[in-house]
Amino acid sequence: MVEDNVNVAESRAVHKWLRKFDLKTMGPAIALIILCIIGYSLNTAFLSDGNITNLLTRSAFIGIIAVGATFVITAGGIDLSVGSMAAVISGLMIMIMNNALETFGTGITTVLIGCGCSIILGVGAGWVNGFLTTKGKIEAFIVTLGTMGIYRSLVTYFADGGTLSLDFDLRDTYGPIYYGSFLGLPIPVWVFIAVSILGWILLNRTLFGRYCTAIGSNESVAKYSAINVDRIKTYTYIIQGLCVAMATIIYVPRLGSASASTGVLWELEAIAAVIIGGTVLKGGYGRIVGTILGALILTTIGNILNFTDLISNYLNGTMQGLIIIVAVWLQRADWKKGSNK
Amino acid sequence: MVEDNVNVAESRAVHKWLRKFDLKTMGPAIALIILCIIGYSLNTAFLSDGNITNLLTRSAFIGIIAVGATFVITAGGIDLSVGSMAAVISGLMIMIMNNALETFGTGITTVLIGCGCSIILGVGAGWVNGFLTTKGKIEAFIVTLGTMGIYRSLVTYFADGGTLSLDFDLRDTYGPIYYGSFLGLPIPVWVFIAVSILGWILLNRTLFGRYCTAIGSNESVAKYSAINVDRIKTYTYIIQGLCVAMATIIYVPRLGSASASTGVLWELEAIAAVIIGGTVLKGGYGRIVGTILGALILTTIGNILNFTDLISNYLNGTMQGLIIIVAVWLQRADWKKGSNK
Amino acid sequence: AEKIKIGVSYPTPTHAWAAGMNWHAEQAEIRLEALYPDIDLILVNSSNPSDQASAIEDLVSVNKIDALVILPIESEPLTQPVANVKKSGVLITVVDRGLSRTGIEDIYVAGNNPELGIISAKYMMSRLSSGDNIVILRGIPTTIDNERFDAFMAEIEGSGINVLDQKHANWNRDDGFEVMQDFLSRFPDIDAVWAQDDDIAIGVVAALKQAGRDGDGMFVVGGAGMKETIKGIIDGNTLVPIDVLYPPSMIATAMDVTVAAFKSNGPVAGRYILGATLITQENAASFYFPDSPF
Amino acid sequence: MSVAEKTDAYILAAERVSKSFGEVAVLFSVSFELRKGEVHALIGENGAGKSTLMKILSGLHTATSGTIKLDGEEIVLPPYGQSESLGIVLIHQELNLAEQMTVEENIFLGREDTSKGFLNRKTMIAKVQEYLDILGLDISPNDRIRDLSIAQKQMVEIVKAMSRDARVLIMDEPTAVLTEAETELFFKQVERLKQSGVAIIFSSHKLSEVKKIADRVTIMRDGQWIATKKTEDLTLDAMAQLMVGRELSKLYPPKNEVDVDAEIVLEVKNLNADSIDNISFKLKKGEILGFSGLVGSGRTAVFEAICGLLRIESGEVYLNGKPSQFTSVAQARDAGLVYLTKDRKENGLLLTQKMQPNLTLLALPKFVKNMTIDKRAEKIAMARGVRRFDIRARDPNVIVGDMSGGNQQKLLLAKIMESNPKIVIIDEPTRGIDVGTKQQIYNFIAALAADGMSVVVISSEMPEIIGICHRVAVMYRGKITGVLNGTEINESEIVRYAAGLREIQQNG
Ligand SMILES: Nc1ncnc2c1ncn2[C@@H]1O[C@H](COP(=O)(O)OP(=O)(O)OP(=O)(O)O)[C@@H](O)[C@H]1O
Ligand SMILES: Nc1ncnc2c1ncn2[C@@H]1O[C@H](COP(=O)(O)OP(=O)(O)OP(=O)(O)O)[C@@H](O)[C@H]1O
Ligand SMILES: [Mg+2]
Ligand SMILES: [Mg+2]
Repeated sequence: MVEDNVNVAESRAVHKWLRKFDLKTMGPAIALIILCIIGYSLNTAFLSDGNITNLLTRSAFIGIIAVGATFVITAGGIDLSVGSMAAVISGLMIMIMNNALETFGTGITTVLIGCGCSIILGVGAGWVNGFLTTKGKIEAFIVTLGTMGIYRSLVTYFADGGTLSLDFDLRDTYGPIYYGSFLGLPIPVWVFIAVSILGWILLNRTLFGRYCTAIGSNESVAKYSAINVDRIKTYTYIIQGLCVAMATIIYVPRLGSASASTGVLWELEAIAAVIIGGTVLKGGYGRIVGTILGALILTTIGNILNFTDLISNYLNGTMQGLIIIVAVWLQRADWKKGSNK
Repeated sequence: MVEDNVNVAESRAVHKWLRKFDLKTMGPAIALIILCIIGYSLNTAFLSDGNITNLLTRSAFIGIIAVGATFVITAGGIDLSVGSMAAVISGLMIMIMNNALETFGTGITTVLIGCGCSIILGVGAGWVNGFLTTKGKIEAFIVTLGTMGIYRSLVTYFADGGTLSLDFDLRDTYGPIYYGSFLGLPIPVWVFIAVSILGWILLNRTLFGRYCTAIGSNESVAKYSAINVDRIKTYTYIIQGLCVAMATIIYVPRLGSASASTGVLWELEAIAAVIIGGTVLKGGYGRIVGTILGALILTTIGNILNFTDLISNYLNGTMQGLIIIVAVWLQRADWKKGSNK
Repeated sequence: AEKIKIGVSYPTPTHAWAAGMNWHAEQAEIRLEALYPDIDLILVNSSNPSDQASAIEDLVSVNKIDALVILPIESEPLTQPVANVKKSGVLITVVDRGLSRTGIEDIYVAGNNPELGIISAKYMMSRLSSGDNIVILRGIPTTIDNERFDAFMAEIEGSGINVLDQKHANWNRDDGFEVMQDFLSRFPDIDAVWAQDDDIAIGVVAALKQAGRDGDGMFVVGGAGMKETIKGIIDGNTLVPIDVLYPPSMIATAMDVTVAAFKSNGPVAGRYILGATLITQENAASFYFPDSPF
Repeated sequence: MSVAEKTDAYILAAERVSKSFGEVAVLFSVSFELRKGEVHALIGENGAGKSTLMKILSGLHTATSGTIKLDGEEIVLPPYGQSESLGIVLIHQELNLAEQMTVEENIFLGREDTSKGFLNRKTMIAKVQEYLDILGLDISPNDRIRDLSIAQKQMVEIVKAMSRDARVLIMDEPTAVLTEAETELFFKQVERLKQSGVAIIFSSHKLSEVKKIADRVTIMRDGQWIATKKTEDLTLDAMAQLMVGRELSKLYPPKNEVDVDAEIVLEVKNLNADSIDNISFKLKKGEILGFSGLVGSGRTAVFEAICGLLRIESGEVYLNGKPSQFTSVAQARDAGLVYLTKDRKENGLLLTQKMQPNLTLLALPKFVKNMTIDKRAEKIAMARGVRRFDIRARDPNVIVGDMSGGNQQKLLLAKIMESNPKIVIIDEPTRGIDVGTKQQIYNFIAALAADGMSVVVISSEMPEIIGICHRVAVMYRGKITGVLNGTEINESEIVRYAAGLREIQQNG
């Protein structure tokens, strides 16, 4: 009798632990681990220091943008313009720095001016998306589809169809932002970490994050609960713009150029990262940690495909597509049976 | 006193008429008319027979696909894979016809085999999307983002990175499907008209259409009304696949080839057409007539931009983006003031 | 009198080479229209084959052109539309990518993709010996890329040079950077890189420098003739010591020839193939256009 | 066989049915029997398991153990409303309509009238019109559901259920949002259906209705069956006592008179907005002011306008003598004025979230410490809310959409009160709340007023208005037709004003 009770208690504890260790939230982490195992078994160099560093650094761009996208999507919106926005901000930033160069020289001032402008542009572009969605009452999908086309064509226009290149003299000053390291980790990774932590706090621990979730769950309840829905939604787009600006700031020093092909499809990658991470596309539930894992998963897939010649180059897209679908399926499918609502 | 009453009645009638003649539903038509006026004022050749025919024929592809997309979106889904699907179906269709050629000659049989296969492939691809969304419980956005990548890379693979091209001997048999006319209208336009009418009837006059609306409006209500939600949703993707197959059938004779760049961004164009037409992206309300107007609007924008060199070519995207946003804003903005609910 | 209208259709520039072409086309338009007041050149660019087909339809139905200069985005899909234009009595000049049926164009002006591969391979063989390792970064999967790649592979066949792997870098700097980073992680010993294109080469060089593997006689071969690359060659850059020309100015050449078809008395129809010249420090200066965006 | 012969036969029965959601058990071995042609009421406290039992009886839930018998034979009911084909129809407690669709489309959803695959829209519209006429509903079959008031929506649900050829009609609190007049019309239909042999299960917290219409009553408590009795054997008090498990004192607390010189905290002058016309009234400190009227008379609109949810066209609002035109709910909240919505599903609660974020949502700025949300304070508030409003959720991590209707309402009350308002406007305060808790809520409202807060109660339940309000304003078609005081507050007076039969000119 006593033993029985103990058993029951034990099994409950296990059960509880299993529930906590839920596939739905652990899904992305598990998917990433599986990918790493595959990568390592294909080529042990996969887990080499250099490759891990490359992988993290590359994830930084999409990751930072995806952190912003988590807010937009949690609040029930969507932003398709981020890739083009990154391109146009990169382009303008390069033009501005090349100009500033004449007055301010190749020093840090010029770089700071560039970064400042990038942030202003990001905030501005985000505000435009937010304003049109909230005050113009146009679906976010259409607004950002429109601005996506606009930004993309603007960068082509500024670059005259070609490439805008950062003056070579500036690259030495600005380069370390991408190529430099601190405590063994590249600067972009630090930026990614910082943005992630800030994003996590903002989403999970502040008024703003709570309001995003509320708006994404039910806009009208949010309104009746004294939330300024339009303002919060606009802020999510501004945060998205800020994140794009941050990503741009670490992107530009990499190759010092921007063209019409910069950031193509980043929007879909960012959204995919967010959703792979477990955030619900319809809004109301967001997970920053998941988003970060999602971004890592996407980069890792590309990296692994570069590490093997087992698969025809042409089929890269097929593998990527399959892995994305499977990764999300792992989380969404009904694992526990029985809840027959 | 009597006069007063008459006035009241009259003003009511006017009011009712005004309500019927609502900007929200007339929006797309008005936008199209404005565009036509702009086009004509830029160049009178815009309204020439030849140009109108070109315009209609071109709208047919996107239009037919968008009719399918109207169902998917009305039922609360989304399909990002249509462009890639069109590419892979074109490619396979060409391969199949080139093979059939050896056995069946250059006659109509080969073409029919090709068209048949196209339809089977379309239905199959649609079913895959539907199955993964409903049974796999994965967001439509992710499923179709995945299949988008998969189909796109498959066509690259089949074409070995190059272009698949239809045997030239077949083009004479198959060509008239695109280049031929009937009663003065090109065949693609007839197909477009037929698909539109069928689509309209299906959406507005049949059980199926009503179920799509119900599911998009509230899935759980639909479920509790004994509607087989999964099946209906799967059907919408199959219809989408069918529409893509139809579009492909008239697309292939136009250019006689398929490559990795076939149908790029068609998905966004189709979705834009649907939403410009007044269908609600979140589902529950669909308008086939609007979709058709939406497709015409998009094609007309491109056509007008080809007509003038007032605007730098690079800024085409800017104009398109602006016009799309304005067209939707015209419909969505609150024209009647007051309800700030 | 009615002007002679010549439509010029080419891809929307999304990368530097195309932008260079666009620049040369615009320069030629200004030059030719100033030279012949009765010539009207209409430049249109399109972003995909289907748009390009629409655009040339519009040139015929709306602008009523007398001649068409076209750089097809892809050969196959544009063959039929161009043939239709031809049927309406328009003079056709095809640039760069040939149509997939012969006899449609009156004039053909082109670079030479297989030759680009061959010249690159020959240079590789002149610098490397049997047992040396190279990696290849290819362009966007297209016929052009296939032609260059296949010719390159055929040429080095039997030379003993190992091709460690080849991946698509889509004529894009970012992809070039990332693919090269991964090649460097995978292969400890790489002697040379065929990047096929100057944009990719920029990414490759950045990756090499980042990994500190840009010494030891390692070299990168790009292609097309970007002005920065040529400047580097003039300055004696050892990492990218040469370039293989694929001149973006060919569109201007085609426009010149087409105008000449209306203006000169002699026959101008025919084929003009512009070779894939090897640009070295000696001849680099003559391929350097500092004003061009490319 | 005639109806009379078989009246004793059970058409639908549940035998020792239990149900748990995950680890949470909510029904314990409940048995229930329904006879042909009877109206069987199901009563019990909030969370007693009424809705759950009804869902099991209609196949929407499957029981964890126990059996269901239809016509005496054991059966596994098909899921998702497919048991309609067996003649079992359910009206949910939560409205279950597709908002963007029309009345006609909703009523026929899932069993459209078609010929050769095409919809017979004209026939369906005509049929719907017929039903609407029978129920005296002033809406068109082509109206979209989202444009209807919540009561109208409920009537649509009822039409929907009645239009199906049901043998068993199960209705979960169908009258919760209806006024007495509407309930009257509805009961006529119930009577008619009963005569034609339909068996009806219905639940309600309005015990007088139960008494009036039911043949038998089953009482549940905490997921357990307590008793099944003939209605004539039960008094209202007996019902309440069986439900709550203890004797209930008087439902309404004694009214403390408001101080005659009490300051005026809210004054509205000539307010005009969409669907309201020249509204003026005053609210004193410590006063409970009732707003009565028919559905759609504009009561809600008045207060949505005052709270910044509806644009004011003209007129003035004074809060403590200061002109206050709020353009956002936040401004109103900060000024101590809050509004509790009657539509908890659409405007009140985030159904996909847990209780705690819902509770603190309105007052969230109060919980911010060091720029972040103080989770401990939130937890304390949650415990306080649960205690104060007796919110009973067996699983504290339940998502709000899975809570029982009454407990959702309590949570909503707790949410509003978290912001420590000085003036509370409560729209339909006891919608779907059991008698025991009702009493608590009335006491609570009285206590608020006694503490110097002012309360506006908008209610369609006449006894409630009469029982707790110091003064009652009655509205008719967007206007206040009268304000009643003291002994004037009685049913016949209110009805007269509410029907627009009488109107007194107000003087400020
Ligand atoms: N899907 C579910 N998941 C978890 N718990 C649930 C679910 N549905 C109901 N419950 C719980 O079951 C209990 C009984 O709820 P039920 O809705 O049957 O009560 P009720 O008697 O209808 O109450 P009310 O009068 O308030 O409507 C409640 O504690 C509720 O939280
Ligand atoms: N969103 C809306 N769209 C159209 N009409 C509306 C809307 N909201 C309210 N109305 C109409 O405005 C009038 C006043 O409605 P209101 O909800 O204020 O009335 P009420 O007296 O509170 O009724 P209830 O008993 O339903 O709470 C009604 O005729 C109603 O139909
Ligand atoms: Mg209930
Ligand atoms: Mg109301």
